[in-house]
Amino acid sequence: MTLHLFYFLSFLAILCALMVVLEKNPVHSVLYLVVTFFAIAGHYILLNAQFLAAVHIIVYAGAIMVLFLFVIMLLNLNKESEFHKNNYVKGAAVIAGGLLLVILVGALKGTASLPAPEASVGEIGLVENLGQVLFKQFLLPFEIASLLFLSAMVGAVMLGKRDTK
Amino acid sequence: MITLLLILFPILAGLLVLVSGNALAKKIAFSASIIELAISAFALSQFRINDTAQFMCNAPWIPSLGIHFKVAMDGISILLVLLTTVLVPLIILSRPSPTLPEGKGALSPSGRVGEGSFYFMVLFMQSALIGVFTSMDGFLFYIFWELALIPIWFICLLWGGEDRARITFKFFAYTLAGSLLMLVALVYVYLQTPLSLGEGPGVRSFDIQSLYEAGASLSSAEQTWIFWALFIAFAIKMPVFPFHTWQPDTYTNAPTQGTMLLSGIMLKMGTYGLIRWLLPMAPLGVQEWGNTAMILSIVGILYASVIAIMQKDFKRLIAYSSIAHVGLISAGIFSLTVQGLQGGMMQMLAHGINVVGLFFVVDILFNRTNTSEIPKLGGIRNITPWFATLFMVVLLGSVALPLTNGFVGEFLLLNGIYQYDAGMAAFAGLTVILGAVYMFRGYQKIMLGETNSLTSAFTDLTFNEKAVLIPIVILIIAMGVYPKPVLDIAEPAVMRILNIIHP
Amino acid sequence: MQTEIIYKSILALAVFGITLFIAMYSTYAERKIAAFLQDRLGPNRAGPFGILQPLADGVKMFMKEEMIPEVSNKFLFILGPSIAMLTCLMTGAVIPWGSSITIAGNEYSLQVADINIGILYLLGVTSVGVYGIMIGGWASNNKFSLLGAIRASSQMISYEIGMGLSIIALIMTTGTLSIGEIAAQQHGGHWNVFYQPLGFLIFIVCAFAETNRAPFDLPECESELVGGYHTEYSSMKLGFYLFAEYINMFISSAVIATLYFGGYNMPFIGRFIQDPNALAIIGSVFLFCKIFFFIFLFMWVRWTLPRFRYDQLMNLGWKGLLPLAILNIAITGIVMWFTGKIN
Amino acid sequence: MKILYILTGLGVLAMLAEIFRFKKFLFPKVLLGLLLAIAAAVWDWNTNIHYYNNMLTFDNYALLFSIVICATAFLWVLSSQDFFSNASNQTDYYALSLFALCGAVIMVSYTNLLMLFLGIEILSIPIYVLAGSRKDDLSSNESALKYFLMGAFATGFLLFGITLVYGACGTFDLGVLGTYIGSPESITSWRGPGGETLLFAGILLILIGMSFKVAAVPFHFWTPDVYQGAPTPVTAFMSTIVKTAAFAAFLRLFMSCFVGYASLWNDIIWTLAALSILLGNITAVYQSNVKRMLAYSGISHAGYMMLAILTSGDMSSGAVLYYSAAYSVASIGAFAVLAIVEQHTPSLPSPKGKEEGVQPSPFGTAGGRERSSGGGGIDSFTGLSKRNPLLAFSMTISMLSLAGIPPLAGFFGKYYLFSSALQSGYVWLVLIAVLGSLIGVYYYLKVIIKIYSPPQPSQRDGDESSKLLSFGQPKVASEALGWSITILIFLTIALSLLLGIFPDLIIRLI
Amino acid sequence: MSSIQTIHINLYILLSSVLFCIGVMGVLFRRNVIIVFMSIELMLNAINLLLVAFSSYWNDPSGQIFVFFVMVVAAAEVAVGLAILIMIYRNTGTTDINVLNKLKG
Amino acid sequence: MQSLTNRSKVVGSTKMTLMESIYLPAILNGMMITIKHFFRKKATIQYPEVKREFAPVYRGMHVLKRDENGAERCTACGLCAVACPAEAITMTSAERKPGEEKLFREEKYASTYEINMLRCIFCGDCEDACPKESIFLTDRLVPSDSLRQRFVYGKDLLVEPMEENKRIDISKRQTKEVLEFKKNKELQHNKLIE
Repeated sequence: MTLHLFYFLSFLAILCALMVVLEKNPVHSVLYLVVTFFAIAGHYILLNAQFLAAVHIIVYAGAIMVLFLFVIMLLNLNKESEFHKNNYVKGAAVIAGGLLLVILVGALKGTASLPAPEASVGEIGLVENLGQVLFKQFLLPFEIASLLFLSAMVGAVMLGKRDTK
Repeated sequence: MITLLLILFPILAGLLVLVSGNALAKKIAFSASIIELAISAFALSQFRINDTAQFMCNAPWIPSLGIHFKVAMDGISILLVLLTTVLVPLIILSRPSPTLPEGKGALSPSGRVGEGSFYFMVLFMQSALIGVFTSMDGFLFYIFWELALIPIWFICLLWGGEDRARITFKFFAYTLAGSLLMLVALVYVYLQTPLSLGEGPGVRSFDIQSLYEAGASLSSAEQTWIFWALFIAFAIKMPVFPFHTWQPDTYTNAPTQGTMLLSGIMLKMGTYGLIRWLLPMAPLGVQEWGNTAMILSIVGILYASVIAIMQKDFKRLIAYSSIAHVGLISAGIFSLTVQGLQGGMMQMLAHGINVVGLFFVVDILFNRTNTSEIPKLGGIRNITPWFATLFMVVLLGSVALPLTNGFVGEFLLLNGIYQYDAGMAAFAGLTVILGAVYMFRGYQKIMLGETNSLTSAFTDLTFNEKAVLIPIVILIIAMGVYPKPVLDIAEPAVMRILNIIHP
Repeated sequence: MQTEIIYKSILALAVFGITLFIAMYSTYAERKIAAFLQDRLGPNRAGPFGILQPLADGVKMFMKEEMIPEVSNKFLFILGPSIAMLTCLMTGAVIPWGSSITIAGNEYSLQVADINIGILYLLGVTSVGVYGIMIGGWASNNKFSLLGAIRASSQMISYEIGMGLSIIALIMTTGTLSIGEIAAQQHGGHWNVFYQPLGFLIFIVCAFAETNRAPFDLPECESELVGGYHTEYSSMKLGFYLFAEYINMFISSAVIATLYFGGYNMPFIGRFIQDPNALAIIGSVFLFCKIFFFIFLFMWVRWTLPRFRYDQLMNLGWKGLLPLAILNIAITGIVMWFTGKIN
Repeated sequence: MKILYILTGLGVLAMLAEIFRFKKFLFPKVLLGLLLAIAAAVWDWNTNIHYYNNMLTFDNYALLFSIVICATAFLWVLSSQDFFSNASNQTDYYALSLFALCGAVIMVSYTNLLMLFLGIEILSIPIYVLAGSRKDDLSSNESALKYFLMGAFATGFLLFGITLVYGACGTFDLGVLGTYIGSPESITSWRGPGGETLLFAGILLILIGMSFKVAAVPFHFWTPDVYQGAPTPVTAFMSTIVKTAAFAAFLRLFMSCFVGYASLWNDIIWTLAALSILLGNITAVYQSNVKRMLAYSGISHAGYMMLAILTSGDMSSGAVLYYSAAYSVASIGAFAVLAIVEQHTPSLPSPKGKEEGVQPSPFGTAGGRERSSGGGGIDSFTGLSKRNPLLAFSMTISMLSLAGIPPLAGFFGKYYLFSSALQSGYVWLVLIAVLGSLIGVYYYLKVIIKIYSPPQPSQRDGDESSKLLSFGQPKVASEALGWSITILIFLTIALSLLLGIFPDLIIRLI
Repeated sequence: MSSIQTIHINLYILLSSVLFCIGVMGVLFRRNVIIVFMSIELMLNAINLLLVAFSSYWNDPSGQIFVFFVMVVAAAEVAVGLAILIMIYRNTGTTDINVLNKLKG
Repeated sequence: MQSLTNRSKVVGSTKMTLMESIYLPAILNGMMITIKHFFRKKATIQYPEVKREFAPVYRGMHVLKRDENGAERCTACGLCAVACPAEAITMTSAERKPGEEKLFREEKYASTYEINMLRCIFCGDCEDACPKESIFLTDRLVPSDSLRQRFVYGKDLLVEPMEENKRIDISKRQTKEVLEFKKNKELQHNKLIE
């Protein structure tokens, strides 16, 4: 059952990911990506990371992709305005990506021999657990992330607003 | 301490020149160089002939890398230091003061880079050169070596002729390439020096002695590398065929004072390097490949002489003759005999003095007639007795007539080469004949014959010019007549080096 | 296990049905309340007091001609309202409609799924809800629709932040993300609204904005955008959008009631009735009373306050509610620290 | 850690300045703050404290690099006063660059891969923005976008690598990772060959990601465009502070962690370094735009610094530290002069770029004078020695230092790197590097020669554009230079010399 | 019951690799900046998935914490990236990468 | 301008106080107002079943009266058309043929009489002008229609039916005062108002 679910979700994720890349219309790409995200969220739930799954949906599907969609609509990019790269570039891109894939898969095929994990002790994906770790062990990165956000915010506002002169 | 003073004094004086106005610059610079000369003379007077490195100043500079600020003088060093301190005042004096009308392309067209900068460069250069000749630390040597390049490059760039951008670049690139090779070789040898555990964790040493030892301990293959790296570096500087292509252009294009510095002193850096660094550091390499180097040098002699004969431009002619002379020195040094090395030392000094004289002659010619092409000139002897005489003496020195300084050197060199290989000596000996050919032909065309429109207005030497040429002539003759002190001073040092090579 | 699944299916269906029913009658209520607030009577022809009006509306919706604009993207055009409907129906799953009922010794919870991150689930689903509007508005290929969609998305993103932050303060006091537990904790009159008045205020304002209700109904404001994102929609697809809005309103009311007003807890009722089943049912009824009140509030506000201007909307969201929510968190933290709840 | 507090506080202060209107005093305050940060770092000397569960460790390595970064930032701020004060949102610029500095400090002091990742991002994001800070200038926009895309792309690789390493070892902590990786038997015995594969792939991907960040060939292609398009002060920031931080991070990771598998990545870094040195230098020769040339030279400098990673010995951290300090000082000097020259060069519509010229560039106070792509051509340096000897001298020193001419600082940087590489037996690589630096001399000298050559007389009576060049070129007089620039110029010259003459001041510290 | 006990970690690794490579291809393949951005998001998600899988495998929450930070960074990056995009769109009226070819040399 | 009612409030851009800028009191205030209306009596009238009372002076659709014998009163004098400010009335006159005395009261009658109801403004001037007490405005409504031409009402719609029980009551418009007023030919129409 779990395995079937895994295969289904994987298939969905890969298919939609491919469609993201191949689809001409940006809006469709966004929607495919959202579906991919849902598939990945499904994987999270399979992996017992429910909290992460929810956060994933909220952040990615709920905020980031909406932002994408928002920008696409704001800029009115629904026209398939993309004139095509010449075939050399495309071919090169496909070959490069494909090579990377082949290399990665080839390299990581060896991981099939990894031993099975020890039986899990507790539910690490639970909020309480994650919170403990986040606010004890990873307190500094958490605080530092605020710096990141601050600068991103300042930057985005600076770039986004029109000069008033 | 005197060594340190010798090194530091010119640069401090140079700074003073830099801040003083254009009018005062030459005066200050000249007096500084005279003082410097006096200091070196004092050093000479204190010099003990049989001692090893004297006037040592040794201070840790970069302890973590075992680099010391170690300067000292032995016989070889002090001679070259003297050469420097003697020539620099002459060179400074030889520069026309700014009130003189500017020669075409001879002065920087920019008014802002003034005379002060020029003299600063010269003094800076002097300082670096003395540093090169006295440093007893491989790294320090390299630093001074490079340091000497910068002022001369700027002199060529700022006060050079029409095509200076390209030519100075070529010059710089060549010498830098050589010196980088040298650096690699030095570092390589340095890494072979034993770790001295005394000063912190594992510090090696750049000290000349340890470099000698480390170099000698290397395998013959490694030494071959070291040998070639160093040889190419020095060969470029001298220059030895086939690394010479930068030289004629640069000599022609640089302002005369720059050419004097280049040929009179800077060239000696290369030959000095051969003696001081190459021979002791890679003895096996020298034994294996010295032959090749020698052949190169002799090929260079012939090649340069032949080319010199075909030159129309007198300045270019002297440039090629310089290659020929240096080739001879190099060949003599690689003969690894006492005579060869001694002759090399002697010839270094002689060539330095002569070539400065010759270039000054060219400068005089050029300033008066605006050309240095031999066919255009002629008949100058008829109107300028002083000039003709002094020119003749310098020329004689250059073609190594007996009783001039050139003779002593060339004789010793040829002697050394002969001991090494008679056939080579035969070829090397051609230099004397060929030298006489091109020199005298040049003199004949320029000075003798009919006075033409260009030369008719040729005035005789001014006081300043005499003040430059007369000391040169005196030196030429003095050293030719009585070379013993020079040879005496050099001998112990030369012997020491030879001892390292043939233990 | 088997019975559990069957029971849960039944419960889910029931919730589904009730939700639809309430949404249906919300349309009726909206019109009635609007009428009453405006000294009118409202629909009263279909059935007694117009009680059958929603049915008539439904029939009308189904009967109307279906129109899909020629140049629009047909799949997305249909997908839009479907997503809107789907997401709003999904939210009902985590709300505890009452405590548990015991039948034949088995305890049956009146909550479809008590997942431990219920609040996040709610936030996630509502955040996905915006796709319905955006896709619909975009696929209509109509500038009014597009404007409405853009407004909707920016508005929803903006207010989601305030909402999330206000909930965080609540989570701090309750210490759990499970809605069932939050409801249970408010037993005995300890309603969260007393502890989180500011949070409640922020939450309710954000809830208004999230459901696109007046005064935040910019995405569809009829006077400027001719209906906004659903300008091009007709028949049942329009019905879906409208329905979705009412369902959202219902769920929002339910969430407000549950999070801040004790959910199914009725204070003091325990003194009079002991039977747990009866208590559960009364609790549920009480919960629905609260929900109805909030639905009423939604409508009441709609007919009281004028619509915001777009910049006012953004100002309120970013410069008003967001700092307030953060302030609220800070205050909550400080108070909790002083009262020794955290150390 | 104090240094981080100070920098963060400074950044926030800069933002507050907008609200409380003390913008005017921000410049000295920031300078003072940076000095304070340096002082704080010195204060922490030799304490070697691990902060927050070993997220950051301020050992001497971190402190020294922090000091270098802050000092560079100090010079940078001095050099870009114009950039700040002419901008309408100068407080944002200050805040962003200070936050970027925080990122840089985190990058040099991390001991957890998570902090590395965060540090990189905190450094990068403000730079993306700053690169695009000339909003109306298309080339600035392009630069921002390209930098952003490449940055994000590289982050992807880096993260994937980190993930795989995590998969192999189950931790992000550098110390733990180091002990795992350091004992190969532990991996093969209880994780099997699969774990090793993961680790290999992870290390390689991290390597790729970091190579992107330090702009090593073949992951360099974004650099020239980004450097050229960004406003010159930002380019200066990118090529100095960012590069220093990236290399410090790179070195820390590979030296302390992955050194156990050095055989795996040594050859790759060897190749990368050789390629970077050669390609960077050769391509730089063909550039006619000084900024672009500096970008390519930056690539080659990255190649040199990779030598240190290759050797990973005791010397290498000192070498990188010294090299980055020397390189930063010289670069800041060069970019400061470049910025001034750019400003005073009227942007010429090149014959090819007529259509570009049509687009008005309303940015800048003096009607499009700050076209980043307009100035910066090597010809704008012609005759600088006549116009402003001080600038000319400063540029000369910087160029010579970059070229590695003794006794300037750049020479010793190269020297340390080469000798440490030689020590580890990479003779061929050193030869390549030497060859590279020889090529490098060519283009650096090209600039100097331009500076000291008079304006071409043939151009004087040429067409309109050359007239602009020769006559329209306003005199860059030393009186026109602000006090901060003057101080900066003297500082860079002094530092270049001081570091060159007394390299032990820095080297011995580490 | 986590799926990691029934599904071998290898499968997750492969899945993530495939997704990651699709993202890489998208970055290289497409010219529309928005889609390039999305491809980068895809890469990050592949990474996240793998991190969670490993976190489950090692029974160690820090992997999941890392995912949070990746999300944080992704959000920040998107904000900045889209701001840049809008800025460019204002100036050029397009989001095609190849319009941006001012800087070539 | 002088305010007449003193109800208007002067609005300025003065800074709001804190209390005002919170808005909550104002909102609550507004909601109180609306909720008050919630409980008010509703004003709705269930139209077809219940009709709103007309005012006594309501002026609706016109009627052309017949006399007690059922003969049309109108003599096509045209005064109404002249009085009509909207020029909505047209008519053509005809001579009464013998044997038509039952149909028309006088020798001359209107063979057509048309009022354009779209133009008519229901001012009642025609009624005032009529010397024969023929045309009256009633409280009937003009029904809506979808065609313009159908709004031109002819005699078929205007003249009241013959049957006694279908006669249209106009007594409200013929009070004593009105009759009195009409008798006095010299009186100007607006005298009463004055």
